[in-house]
Amino acid sequence: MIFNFEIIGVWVLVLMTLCILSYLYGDNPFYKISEHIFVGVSAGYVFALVWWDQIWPNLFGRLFPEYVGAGFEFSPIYIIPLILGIFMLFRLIPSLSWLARIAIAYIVGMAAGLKFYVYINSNILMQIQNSAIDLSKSGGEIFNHILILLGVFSALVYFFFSKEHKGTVGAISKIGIYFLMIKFGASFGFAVMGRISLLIGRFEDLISYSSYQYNYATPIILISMIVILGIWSFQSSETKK
Amino acid sequence: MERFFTIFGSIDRRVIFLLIGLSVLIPLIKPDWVELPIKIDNNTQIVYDSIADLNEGDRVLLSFEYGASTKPEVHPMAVAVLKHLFSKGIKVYIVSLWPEGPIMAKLAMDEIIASNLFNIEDGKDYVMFDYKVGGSIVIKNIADDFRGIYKQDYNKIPIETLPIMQGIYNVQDFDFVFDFSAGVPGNAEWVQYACDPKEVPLSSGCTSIMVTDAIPYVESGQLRGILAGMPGAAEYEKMVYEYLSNELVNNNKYINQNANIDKGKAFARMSAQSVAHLLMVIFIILGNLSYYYERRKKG
Amino acid sequence: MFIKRQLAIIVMMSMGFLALSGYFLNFSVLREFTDRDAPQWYMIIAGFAAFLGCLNLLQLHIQKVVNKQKNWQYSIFTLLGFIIMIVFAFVYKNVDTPWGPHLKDENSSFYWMYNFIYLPLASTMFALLAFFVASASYRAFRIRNFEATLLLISGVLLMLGRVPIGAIIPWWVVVIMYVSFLFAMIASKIKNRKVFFISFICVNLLCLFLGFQLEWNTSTPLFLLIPSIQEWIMAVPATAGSRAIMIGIALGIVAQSFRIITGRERSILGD
Amino acid sequence: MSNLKQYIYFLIIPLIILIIYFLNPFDVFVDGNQLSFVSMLISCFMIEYFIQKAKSGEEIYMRPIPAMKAMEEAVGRATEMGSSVLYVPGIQGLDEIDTISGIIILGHVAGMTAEYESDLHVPCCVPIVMEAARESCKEAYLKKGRPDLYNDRMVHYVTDDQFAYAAGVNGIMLREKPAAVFYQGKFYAESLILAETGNSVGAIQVAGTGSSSQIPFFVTACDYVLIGEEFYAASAYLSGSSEMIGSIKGQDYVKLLCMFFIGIVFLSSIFNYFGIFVFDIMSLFKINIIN
Repeated sequence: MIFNFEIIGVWVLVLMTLCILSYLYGDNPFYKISEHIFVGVSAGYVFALVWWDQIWPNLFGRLFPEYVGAGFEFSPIYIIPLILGIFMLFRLIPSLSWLARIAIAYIVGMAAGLKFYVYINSNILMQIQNSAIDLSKSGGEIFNHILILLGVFSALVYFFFSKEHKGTVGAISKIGIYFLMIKFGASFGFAVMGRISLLIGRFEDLISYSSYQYNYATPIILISMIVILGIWSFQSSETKK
Repeated sequence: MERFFTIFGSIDRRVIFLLIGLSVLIPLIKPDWVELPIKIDNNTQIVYDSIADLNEGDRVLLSFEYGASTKPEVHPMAVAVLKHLFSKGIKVYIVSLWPEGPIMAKLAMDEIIASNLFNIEDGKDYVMFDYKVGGSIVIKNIADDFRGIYKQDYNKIPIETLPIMQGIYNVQDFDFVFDFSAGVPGNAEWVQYACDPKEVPLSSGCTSIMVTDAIPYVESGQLRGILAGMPGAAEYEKMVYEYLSNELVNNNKYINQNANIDKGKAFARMSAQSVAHLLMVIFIILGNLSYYYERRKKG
Repeated sequence: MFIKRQLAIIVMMSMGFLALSGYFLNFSVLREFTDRDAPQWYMIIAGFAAFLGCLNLLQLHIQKVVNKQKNWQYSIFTLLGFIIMIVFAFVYKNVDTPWGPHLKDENSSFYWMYNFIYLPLASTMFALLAFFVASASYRAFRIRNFEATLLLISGVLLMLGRVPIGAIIPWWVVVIMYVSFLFAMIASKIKNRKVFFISFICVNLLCLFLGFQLEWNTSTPLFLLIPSIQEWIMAVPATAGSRAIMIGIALGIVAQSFRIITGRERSILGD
Repeated sequence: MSNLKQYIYFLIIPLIILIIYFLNPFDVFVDGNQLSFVSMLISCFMIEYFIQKAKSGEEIYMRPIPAMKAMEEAVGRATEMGSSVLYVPGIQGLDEIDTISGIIILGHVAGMTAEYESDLHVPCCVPIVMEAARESCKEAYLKKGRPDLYNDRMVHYVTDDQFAYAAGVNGIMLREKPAAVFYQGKFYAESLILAETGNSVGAIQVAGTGSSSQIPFFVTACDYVLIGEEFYAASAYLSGSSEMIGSIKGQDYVKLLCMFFIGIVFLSSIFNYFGIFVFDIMSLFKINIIN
């Protein structure tokens, strides 16, 4: 029998993993506990990261460079986000809560400005540029290229809002939907692949923790959980009756 | 027959869950029950060839953008690519744009060092940098001014004193960029902000779900091939394994002669993956048959 | 009240304009702002909002416990988890590393919580998707109409083509698949069932015979190999679809941003 | 608007801007960004032109999108069944246009729930989104004359982490059994967990997202989906104001222009190959984000 913090950790890890997996059986106390722990722990985790990785170095590191020592120089302009941030906190005082709106306005406006440019460039102009064809390639590749162009055209026609999808427009947009559907099917297939891979990763962990080295964590927890779940579902069906 | 399918149509989804679980678990416990040959995908081949074309002493920037939750898919790629690079005597520079990136990079490097395949030295053959906040902004900065953003390496050594950092000022000083990505920021950002405008060859290994979004870049040549999810990793592992075994015989000076080469993690997982996919397809077919009978019954 | 309503809209419009012009105007201060500071400021403001989030979380769950609402017992776990994380992040760190970097120190209590509680929960939740994806595809991949059929075919071919199992599917299975697909398309045109089935079998036999004549078992043409079909689907129709969606999304974002910058879309500010 | 005024606004002004831009007095403008500037200018003025046209009273046809009609239906059904409406605004921050669009649509949905007097429940993943969502809901209830029905508890924070959020929202769905669920915003892998659970509790689900890799899951598990561009246009559609609808028409014309340019690039690359003319249009479309 080995006993140290790592072993406790492994037991907790296996317990948490199996608790979440128990959801597959249905909503049950194990899942509820792990779900609630997850929400609490992750909120604390994210808050700690936000403070120590963002606000502390990036804001206070620039306003009080000597005290924080995050490698930034003093930049007084960072008073503005500090003020906007404090505005945000005024949410707690109802009479001043309208100030938070200014902080939100800053963010929304900024996002609009930045994304406008980025998307015009990366999604529109880059894709237009890519439609050029290289005729020195083989016949099959040229055919594929033309097919891609036709697909892009017809799928874009599908997105027209101010035209009724009837007649020629309707027919073309129908073809467009077919291309979109093939794309969605492909995404779906890839997603299946990815999810299975992650499950494999999880199961490998569980398998490796079922050895003597970890005091047989997986089998012991698994069996006791199945037993408790069985009793629980038996009891709850009794009470339902 | 008909009754069977109608019963199947109303099957409890927990039965499906159980079968999927078993289809993954059994091949993992008993890997030799199902063994399947691996065929190399075209895009994997392009990645392999692009790296194989690099010369000794070239510099390659690796970017780690995945975390523990997507580790099963992407991590084996990282290990295989690192092995491939080191066996060719290429200098490796590692940056991370995800908070968990450095942990993953460290794990991958530890695995390489533990395998005792190569005589590599931190700061001379490879260098690692810590995580930087900012996503695409960091990529932009790497493209313009590498030293503006990275002042010291992972071990807090100033980069001016590192021999490997000589002559590295922006992304154009690298001969190749390889990105391991599992989301945003990821390969799309590398294409948009650094490698396409600066014309540096870029390749990527990513999670399966990202592939369809990345494929337009592959088709337009902005990405040199792509390693797609765990199968991509397994294919690459296989190619690197064959290459290393071959080089070992040819007395490659970068490979330790007494080391033994392992096949890699993803390779072993492929049978579980295959069985699960097959089961899924069977479900789909059965589901459709029961749907057909159901509809016929309703008229 | 002017200041309460209009000021926010003015801030929104001018920020949008400022951020956009940073890409075009040759003022280094402005460029620096759009490139580096503006997103950084967002993070900072969002960071302050995080306080509000945490307060909200505490309030919600404490209320639940105090009022003994349904399932209140579980809220205790949320509160415990949250408080323990906060204590390990700001009060007790168990290592000599300075505050801040201690979050990533492998020996700190915070890291222990991260590694043994947070990580397994997150990755198992992620892995649960494998089961959901199975039940979703079982239910969703049904041949309701032609579009659904395309979704199904491209999904199934991808699932098979990307793993080793796809490579061992022989050419004649693929031939039968092609013929079945063709007949499924024209099924509504042929009324007589007998004719339909006989012609279906005949065409199949004919194709198989042709295959043996052309010695497809020794050199299978690419269009009869599942992995190659999968590669083609990815490279051509799926690429076309992705590209169209990409352009569409960009146009949507451009128009939305335009409406925001010109101050037409202001309902987000409660106006 | 008179014809003359139109010409001045939509031809002369952009021309003047272009001339100033290309003359580049005192080096005011960044070099190497011309293409982006021109395309930005064209799209802005094009959208603006149709907005003005719509404002001056021109009828504009808008293709009906089933998912938008379904929103009202879903809220109505939730009221009938006496259960709540759940609105999930995605998992990204407010710096994504997707989230902003999601919050705007939330405003419209909140208007519906105010009218039908059904319960609205908005769990948020990012605190700042929670604040924006509160603002938007409060205003919607005020506008419908039902501020009494609104309270801050409707909109609450769950947690920032992607999967913890998914678990939390899952729990809400399992235990509250909402009759209508909306997913509008930016989603990643959690989309399927949410949509499958919503499906299993039998809710009407209306989804909308710009994350192209998640659309297939919504398509398969939800009743109605706003795909890609439709999602961004939805907020304008729902507002019903002529200005907004005009902007969608403008967007359509920008799309047409895109298609036109795709054709031009394609043709010119063919001409280039045969040496019919040597002008390399590709060099024009070579963009430079960093410059």
